[in-house]
Amino acid sequence: MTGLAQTTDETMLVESARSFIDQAAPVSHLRGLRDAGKTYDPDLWAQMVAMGWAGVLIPENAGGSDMGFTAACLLSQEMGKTLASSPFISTAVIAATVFRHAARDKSQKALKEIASGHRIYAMAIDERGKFAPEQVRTYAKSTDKGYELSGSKVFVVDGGFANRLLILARTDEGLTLFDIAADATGVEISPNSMIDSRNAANITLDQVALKSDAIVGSAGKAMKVLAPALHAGQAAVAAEATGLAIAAFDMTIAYLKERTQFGVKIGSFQALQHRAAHLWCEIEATRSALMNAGRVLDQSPQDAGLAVSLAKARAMQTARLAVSEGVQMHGGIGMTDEFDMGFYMKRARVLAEWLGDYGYHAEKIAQARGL
Amino acid sequence: MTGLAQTTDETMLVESARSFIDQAAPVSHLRGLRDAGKTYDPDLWAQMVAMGWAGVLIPENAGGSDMGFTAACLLSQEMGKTLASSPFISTAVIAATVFRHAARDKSQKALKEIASGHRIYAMAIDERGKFAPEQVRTYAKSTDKGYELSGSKVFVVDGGFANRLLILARTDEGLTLFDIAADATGVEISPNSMIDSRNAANITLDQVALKSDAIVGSAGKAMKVLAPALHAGQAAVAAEATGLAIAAFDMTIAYLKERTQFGVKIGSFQALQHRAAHLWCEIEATRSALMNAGRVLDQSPQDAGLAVSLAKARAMQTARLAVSEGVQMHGGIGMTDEFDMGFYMKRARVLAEWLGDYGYHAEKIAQARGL
Amino acid sequence: MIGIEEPEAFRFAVRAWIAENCPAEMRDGDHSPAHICWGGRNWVFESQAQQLWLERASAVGLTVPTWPREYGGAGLDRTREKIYREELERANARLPLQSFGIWMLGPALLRFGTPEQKRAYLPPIAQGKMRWCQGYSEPGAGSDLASVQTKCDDQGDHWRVNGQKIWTSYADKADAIFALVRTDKHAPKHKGISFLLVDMASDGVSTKPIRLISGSSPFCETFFDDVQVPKDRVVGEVNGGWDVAKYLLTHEREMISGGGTGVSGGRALGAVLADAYPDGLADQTLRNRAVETEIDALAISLTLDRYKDQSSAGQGVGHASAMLKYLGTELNKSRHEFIMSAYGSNALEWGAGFAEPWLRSKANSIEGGTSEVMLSIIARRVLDLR
Amino acid sequence: MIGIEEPEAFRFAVRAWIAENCPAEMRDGDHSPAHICWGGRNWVFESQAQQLWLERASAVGLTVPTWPREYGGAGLDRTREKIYREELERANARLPLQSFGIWMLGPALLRFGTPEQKRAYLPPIAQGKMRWCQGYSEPGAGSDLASVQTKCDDQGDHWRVNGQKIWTSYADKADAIFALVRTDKHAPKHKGISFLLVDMASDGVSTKPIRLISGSSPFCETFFDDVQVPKDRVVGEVNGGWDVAKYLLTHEREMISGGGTGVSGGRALGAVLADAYPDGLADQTLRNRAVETEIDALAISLTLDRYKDQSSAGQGVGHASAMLKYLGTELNKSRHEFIMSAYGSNALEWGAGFAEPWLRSKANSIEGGTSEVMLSIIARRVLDLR
Repeated sequence: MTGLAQTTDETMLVESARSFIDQAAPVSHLRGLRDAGKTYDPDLWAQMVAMGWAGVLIPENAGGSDMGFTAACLLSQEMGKTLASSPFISTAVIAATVFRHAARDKSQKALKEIASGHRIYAMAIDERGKFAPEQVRTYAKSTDKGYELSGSKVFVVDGGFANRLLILARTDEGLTLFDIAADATGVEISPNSMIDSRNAANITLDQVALKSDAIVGSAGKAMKVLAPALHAGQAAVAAEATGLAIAAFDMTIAYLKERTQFGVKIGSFQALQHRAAHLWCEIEATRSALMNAGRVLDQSPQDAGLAVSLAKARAMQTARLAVSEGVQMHGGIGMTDEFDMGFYMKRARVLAEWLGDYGYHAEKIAQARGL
Repeated sequence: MTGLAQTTDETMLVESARSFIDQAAPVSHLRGLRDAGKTYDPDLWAQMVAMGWAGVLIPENAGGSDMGFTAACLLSQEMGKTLASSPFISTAVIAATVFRHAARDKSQKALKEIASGHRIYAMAIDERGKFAPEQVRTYAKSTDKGYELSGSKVFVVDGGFANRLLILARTDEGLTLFDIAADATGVEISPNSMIDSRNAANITLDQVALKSDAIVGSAGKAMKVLAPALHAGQAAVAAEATGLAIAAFDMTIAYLKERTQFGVKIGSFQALQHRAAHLWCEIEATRSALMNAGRVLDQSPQDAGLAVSLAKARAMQTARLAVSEGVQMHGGIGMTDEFDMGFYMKRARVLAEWLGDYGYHAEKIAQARGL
Repeated sequence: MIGIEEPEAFRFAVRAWIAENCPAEMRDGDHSPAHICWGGRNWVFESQAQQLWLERASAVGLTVPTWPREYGGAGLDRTREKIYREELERANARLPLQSFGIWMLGPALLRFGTPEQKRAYLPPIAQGKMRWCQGYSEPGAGSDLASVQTKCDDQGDHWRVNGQKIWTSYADKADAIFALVRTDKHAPKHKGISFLLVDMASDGVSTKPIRLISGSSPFCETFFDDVQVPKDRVVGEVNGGWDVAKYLLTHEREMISGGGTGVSGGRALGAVLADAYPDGLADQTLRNRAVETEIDALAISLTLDRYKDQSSAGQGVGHASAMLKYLGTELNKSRHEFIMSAYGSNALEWGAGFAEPWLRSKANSIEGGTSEVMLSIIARRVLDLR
Repeated sequence: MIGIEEPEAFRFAVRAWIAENCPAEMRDGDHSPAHICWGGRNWVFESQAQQLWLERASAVGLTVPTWPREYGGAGLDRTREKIYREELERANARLPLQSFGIWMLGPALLRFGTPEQKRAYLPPIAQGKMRWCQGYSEPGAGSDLASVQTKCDDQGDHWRVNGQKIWTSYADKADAIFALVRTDKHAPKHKGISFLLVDMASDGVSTKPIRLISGSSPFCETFFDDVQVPKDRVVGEVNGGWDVAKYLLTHEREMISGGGTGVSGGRALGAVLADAYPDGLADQTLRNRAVETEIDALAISLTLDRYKDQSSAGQGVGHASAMLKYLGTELNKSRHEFIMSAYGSNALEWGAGFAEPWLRSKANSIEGGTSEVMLSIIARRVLDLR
């Protein structure tokens, strides 16, 4: 069993990702999108696809590179450092894992088209302000020809530009996952620009007619394909937040070394030193939880629940601390839009809600630990 | 309505209490009791009785000084500063308030004997590790002659030396409060020395035969006399903890100014300065909550629930922070028994549990505030 | 008409006066910041009612109730002022006028101004005819306010000002600015500063709005390029501006901590939870955070009351303003963090009404003296640690 | 017998060896601190089994598995040492011997000692024949370890030591002490310190136990009154003792943070709640605190694992020991606070088994370098803030 230290291969992956992202998607890239009123850059995603990132979790026989969950998390972490926005998590992590767990004959095509960049998926679960898959009310009525789907979804990340949707709904058999085209009749998508300049859509489904083969996995058994995908997605979101925390922290430390006040560097103030050191410790502990989540997903995925919730809960706390210390220690300029710290704060808030907030994962941990 | 500032009369009361306690019950007094294996000094209580403190909440026609709840809290706060131990809270605050709310003909004698120091009461409610009066199981069976009481009680503060016990039990009518002699047949008292060198007894009640006039208030209506008394007691415990926090903080500040390390006063370290300043702010806010509890008890007692729980919750948090910062900032010597800080830490822990811990009162506040 | 009666008589008098004079629109309408009446040379009233209310209130001095009558106030003592505010609240009436002139410059002039300055500047503030902004901070100075770099050179018959201010709220809408400027560059940094009044219409003054992470903001950068200012525009001593600034910082702190602009106000958290979770399904983590925040909010609010009482009772309150500023602003940040969490993904869109105040709250612990500065003030001045 | 096989073969060999050599009593019995075998000249074995286990383990070097064979060790590399420890745990076997000699002095001698010193002192440690204690702290020095005042004067043919140490664990039971002493009082404070070995039986050495807030303790004050020490008892350079001390402080931190004495071990919080609330009635505040503490505990434990892995993989771990010490000890304090709260009034009596470890945990963030010192080390050495 590989330990928690980063392997040489992983370090190489991280370094190559870093140099690509620094060139193709620094923070200024997000700022440019925001200023242009956009939430998505197809060219950036095309380049990521070309680098094989869309296929990071897809078998080689379906055109993927099959690097595994730890690798996916490390990529997500690097993207988080400069807030690079792409459908990586919704498509390359969540959707790819869904289809890997579905029957091979039906999923091979989806996997190939994800790896090749032809399909972009968004996952539609939430129906209110909080993540609660088991409370989904969107209903798929049985019909002669298959199903008729009605309901509404919110916070469908990347839903504004995805060409495919994974919809969690309730059939008479129980929770069921449907794979549908975004332009299917009866689907209405209202894309929203979120505070972090990412896209999330509200979707209404009005008697959307579906054949039975739109079901991924089997009717009433959504969790069989979805649970591993949610774990993978949660780990990837935790990774993005961890990357974000690391970068916000690094910016803050650089500022403490550069900024002079009362005639000295503010980094010489002991109160700030201790807070910075505390934050560093928190980040280190969170990195451990994240690395562990990747390893468990790769090596013992059936046990991943606790490891993933731990990583997500820690990452949310740590990112929140990193951005609030970041803004506070930067003082007034940290509040200006001209400076990047605000982007980090906003992204941290969005990630905090995506796929379960701190309370959701704390509850999962409590259950797993018998509390 | 009197505001939250201390009145001139109150300041005089505080100052006279302070000078009495500094002479009669400094921390060294508690240490002396502890070293002698004792938890109670009858002479100290006799002096307090002589000063009128036993009658602080008792009408003048029953021999009391009737100074009110704010005054009682201020006295308790002063006692807390040097950890003076006495049956003040269990007898002069809780029992006196119970009897003030009971029918006058039956309670006048009890009030007189409390004010004169002849009766020392302990309140027996808890039956497990947490305060939960509504879950009491001690049962008083109806008999021809009255009642027969059986059950067991824990954490009966001052129960080791009280000559009277107020026992909360369940009758067929509901929760009922009994006033019995500590030496009644069937009552077995096991006094314990707690970590803070205060006394708390475990009590077993084995078919204790009681006449109906042992009931305080009426059968099934314990809360009518008990609720105001518990509010008063909770405020007094909060006051003791606040006094404790203030004194622990003052000791710590004095140490920061005196102690040299790395060639400078440790009070010059900015990280310690900021923590000390934060603690001071917390103490100030807690003092406000406490003063408010006293005022509401005096002026609008029917609304006291929220005010009292707020004071208790805040005081527990603040005292805990004050003693942990106190030990940490004192370094190694804070850990030695020779130094007083450990006494403060232990007392804070006992007060944290007495009459409801932080969680209990937080829940009360949540209910009062519609959360 | 007002202020000499016994308190209870005063209460009835002022209640009647409000009932008679405050237009219905100024009571029932929207009280949000967008509807504040700021006044000034170029002020455009949002309604006739707004104008009428300002005129009627200023006619009897109730725009600045505690100022002396000779300068446009009503000369109320603290007890009667409190009653007036309670009655305004009771009637759900808006304040007739709010401004930095009322909050900041007025108190400074009352304490440090010459009789001529008081006569010249106080009445236009009281009547809402002149709108002021504050010019303290400079780029690169942050908490170190005394490191003022804006130059103010004595040209014999006038001052010449060159430099730049930042965080000047509403500088683009103000008629004049009160600013800290350096009049002696050789003196120790606290000793060479003056408190100067500059008309924004002067040649060489220009402003540029600052965009914040929460969106557009009232803050501006303000530039001075060879601006000529008459010699009599210094408040307090020349090179004694730091004393004036220190005095005003205390005022500002009280304001930000909740005494003035209502930063600590806002919705009860119970209402937030009820609104976000009509079916009562908030999780325990969220509920615990709500309770913790509520406990702090109640204690801090009581502390504000206690210090007001102490102050009314003539008891010294020391550096309480630093404490209230620290506790109040940190609490406000926690409240907004909680509200964002409570509404979850419903709060993540611009315009949903959550993100902007949440992000704006992050500035509370920076503006008007950072939390770190407050803690240092307490450590040094209250606890005597050094 | 041991250590040259391939790891998997080694695992089976050591498993078999433990099965054959570790007496049943040393496996099934009580593993609490009261049953630790400390060794030393005056050691009284609690049982024949304890003695047998020590003798058998030391005969093959397994009391100090990573030390070279020539000094009484087994010469194991880290991989095999880890396997050995895993197999001990698997067999539920106690460590045959624990001591400050093993944890602290041994590593110092291996790194800084002369060949003569190694030969003289290491084997008796390995065999449990000599028990050492540590003399660093002095009254009034606290975190400022380098402010050593204990005088050590060169008398030509011997050193003469005068002064006082505090927090010397088990000094009253130890055979000898390794201490920091001042050999040059004119040098800068870090430059005049030596690392000295002193026999506790020497004339002029005396000890006095320290009572802690948690009750009696292993700590002592140790006094040196004109104690004569042979010249060859300095480890490392004369006046170079600070280097030795710094090296050892890292070891100590790792130990306190949970690497060694198991401070971070202890009962799972789920078991605590189940025990304290058999009917599941713990309130939400308590449950939330348990979860928060558990989340931190898991993350910190994984961090320990990650750093061990990184170290095994030859990756630098920098000043991780300061981080682990800080996080581990603060966590341990939180855990004990939680446990006290969970048991409520049941935990408030002496002897109930809760208060003593709770109070003792308060020292974790003080001993071996305070949390504040750890944070300063991280700020300076890792983050390069100054």
